[in-house]
Amino acid sequence: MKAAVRLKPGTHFIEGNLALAEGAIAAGCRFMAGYPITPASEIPNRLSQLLPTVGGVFLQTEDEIAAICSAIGASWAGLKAMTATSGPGVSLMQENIGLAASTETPLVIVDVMRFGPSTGVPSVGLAGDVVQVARGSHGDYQIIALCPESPQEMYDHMIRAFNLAERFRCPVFVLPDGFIGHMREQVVIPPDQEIELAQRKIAPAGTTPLERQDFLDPEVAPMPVFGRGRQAHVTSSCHNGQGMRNLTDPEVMHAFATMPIEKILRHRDQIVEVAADYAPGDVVIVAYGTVARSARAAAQAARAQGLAVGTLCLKTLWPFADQEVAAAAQQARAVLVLENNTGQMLPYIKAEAAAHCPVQFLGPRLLGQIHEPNAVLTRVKEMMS
Amino acid sequence: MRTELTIAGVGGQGSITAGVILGAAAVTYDHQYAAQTSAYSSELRGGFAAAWVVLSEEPVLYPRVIAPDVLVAQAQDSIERFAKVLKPQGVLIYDSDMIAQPPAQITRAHPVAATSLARNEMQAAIVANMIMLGALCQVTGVVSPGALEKAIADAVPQGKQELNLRAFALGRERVG
Amino acid sequence: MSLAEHPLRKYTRPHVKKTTTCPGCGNGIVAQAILWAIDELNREEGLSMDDFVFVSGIGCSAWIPSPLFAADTLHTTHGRPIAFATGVKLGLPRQKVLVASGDGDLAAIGGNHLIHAARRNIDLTVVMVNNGIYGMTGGQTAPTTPRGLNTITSPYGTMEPEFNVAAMVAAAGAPYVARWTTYHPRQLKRAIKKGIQKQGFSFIEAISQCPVQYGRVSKLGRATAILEHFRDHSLKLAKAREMSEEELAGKITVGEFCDRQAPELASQWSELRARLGKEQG
Amino acid sequence: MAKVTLFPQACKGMEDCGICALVCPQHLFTSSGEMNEAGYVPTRLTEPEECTGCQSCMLSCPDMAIVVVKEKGEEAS
Repeated sequence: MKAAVRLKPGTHFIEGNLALAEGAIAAGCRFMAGYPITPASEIPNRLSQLLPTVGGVFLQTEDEIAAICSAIGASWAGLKAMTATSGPGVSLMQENIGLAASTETPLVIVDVMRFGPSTGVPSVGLAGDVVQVARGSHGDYQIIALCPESPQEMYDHMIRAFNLAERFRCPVFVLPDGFIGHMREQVVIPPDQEIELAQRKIAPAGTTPLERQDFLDPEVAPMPVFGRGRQAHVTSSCHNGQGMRNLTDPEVMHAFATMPIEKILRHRDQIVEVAADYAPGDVVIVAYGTVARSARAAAQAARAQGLAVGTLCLKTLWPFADQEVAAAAQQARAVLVLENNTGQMLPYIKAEAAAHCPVQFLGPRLLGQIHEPNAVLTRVKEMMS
Repeated sequence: MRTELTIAGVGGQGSITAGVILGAAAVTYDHQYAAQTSAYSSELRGGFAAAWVVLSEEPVLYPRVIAPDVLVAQAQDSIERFAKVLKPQGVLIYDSDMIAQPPAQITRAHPVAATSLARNEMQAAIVANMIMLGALCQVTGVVSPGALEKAIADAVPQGKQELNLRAFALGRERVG
Repeated sequence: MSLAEHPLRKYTRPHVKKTTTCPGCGNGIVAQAILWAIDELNREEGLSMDDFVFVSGIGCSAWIPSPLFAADTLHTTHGRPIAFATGVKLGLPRQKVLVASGDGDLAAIGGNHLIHAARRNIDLTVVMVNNGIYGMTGGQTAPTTPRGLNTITSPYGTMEPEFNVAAMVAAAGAPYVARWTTYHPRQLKRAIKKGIQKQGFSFIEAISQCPVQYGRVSKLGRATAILEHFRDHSLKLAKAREMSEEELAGKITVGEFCDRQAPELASQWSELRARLGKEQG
Repeated sequence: MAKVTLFPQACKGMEDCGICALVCPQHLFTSSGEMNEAGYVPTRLTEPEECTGCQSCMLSCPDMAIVVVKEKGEEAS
């Protein structure tokens, strides 16, 4: 086919997955590896058209394991790299998500979440992967996860995700659900020159690993990307700051596990993002992703009836917005947690909120369907009575 | 004001395309906000297909259609699935070639013989959905005709613009 | 005598003073074969270690390049080095990307990546050390274990036939496939050199000795006994092709399985980008 | 004639390895009888002057503990 063309700056009416693909290109993504899966397939479909036109590469792999591994390889080759899949694919990728975290590899992983467990219902969205993306690989590690609630945020979050991945040298998830992935809405695409892009720091030329700190720096070590004569030593095994394998020294083991976590948590204020719209004494509805829209619609309807209802919508799921949730709970009359699952984030929210006010959970009437605002309003009124 | 629309038919009738064009017209050319979702069965032809569109002057918070203000029905199956959730004062626009008798409780029902008009007057069965869009535009005015015409021209393949725009105009003229 | 005097030491990380393998292990012979091949390419074509990225998986032989080789080295998860290497190669098409790993890593858990890399014909050089056993985990059956052998996990004898990996990779479309044993270090070096020079997927199977685990379960014992077995049972492919299946039982066929040209993936990507770049002006 | 250099500290010994002794066509390798730092008993050359410079021991040594330099600057093949 002839060279595909990126969407021009301006307002478009496009589905979330397409907005996400455009956002990836704008963010500087130059490598995507993926395996087709509903409801994420529009992302590889579009990026396979666009990437070669901007000097990038698209690879359709034999499975999702190969997809994440080759994306990690491409990141070490110096490219901004990503993969996109759904929950079953993330399950297959988990071992190497741990590798990306422990080798401090910048990488964006898109999980367009679908109704599970198992094969489930591919075409129906469900926020079923919110904990597996954070805790699914073995061992102890920290990822960053963003949670868009609209096609516009699918575009915006891709740019933020690549910037965070480059800045903090770590895997970053973007976690829409299939509903937002396939929903069309207005998306404003800015001109490229208005988009701020972060680039990873690169290890100094003319050095070898023993003269550098390539890993385990809580202030983020420059990356010794391949092909530049840096003799980088990268291993998934326990390693020291130079990257050298060490399976005997407990001090090194401790640093290997904790420093990549510390690196992210120390900068949590630059990462964690919420949309807070509540006043003291409100019933605060805490939500994220698609159902954040239900939360806002319910709060709007409640306020129209003179009820004190606010919202706290999480834009990032990981690191968890512990301080923000606690701050809301301290002022709230009660907290109502909405999730399009059976309560995966609830324990984390309770841990911060339950000491300050009552906390209740509301799933959708039918799992996978989004909360109807009236149902939320009814529960809020019950909590107030 | 928030308007909820359902455009439903069977696979191959272009119901989802009509919904996409409606949303694009509202957002791109009519200064409105729109959220559009869809569902379809796995077979390409003959199964169920529907588009849902929420239109508003404000950003759309809740993106789903719960009880449509407008139901565009291109098949008997669409009536069976969606007539019961149409709002009491809701508008039904239906293809009178496919649906003999709309449910009696729907007081604002507008027939248009989209299938036969497309076949016989346009010699293109494929444009029945544009005729339905024309009828929708004429009856409800939720999106301006100018905006819809531009969105149709954007959406259809090169060389097919005129055919589709004529079908759209025909729907506006012939809706009952 | 200082270790620094070995002519290959200029290709190894100075702080890595010794190999981490058991006495008599074939990994060191394969490591040398790789480095001698690079040494020749250094003299003939000016290639240096800076032109290479070495990728390995999990298992004893995954430690051939990591940490020994003074180059970019990427030591990954079990079975996946080819998948990682594919991303590295597509991102750095001018680098030589060499994968060194074992038969368990590349032919068992990573078998699908191996098949598809050969089919894709991406320019990687894969050196598979085949010792017929899981060494690091203690002598369990591998897909390459000869049928009938009693191993730790086949205490009554393996019932499954062994995997002819080189033939499988050739059938999957790789343009260069060869098999030698560690009794043939010169041939091994030549095959690896040819593999590096080949624009496309090249696969070199190095039948190797694990005196500790394979030596134990096969009752061959010492490294030298296994090498003698290789010496006495190796058979050139050309000759093997004239022989019956019965005659070939217990033989190790060695030589080049194929050497041909085919369109390579990374270079096709470069061409596509150039074409689309021109179209866009 | 060739010059053979052995690195006994890198050698893993005649007992456990002994590959040099197997591949040497002149049968020149034997045990040195002295333990190195790693606890192996390295090999030694009995009659260095008998070495033909074939380099088989060097190429086959898993631990890069042998260097054979042919006279007249011939290289490994």
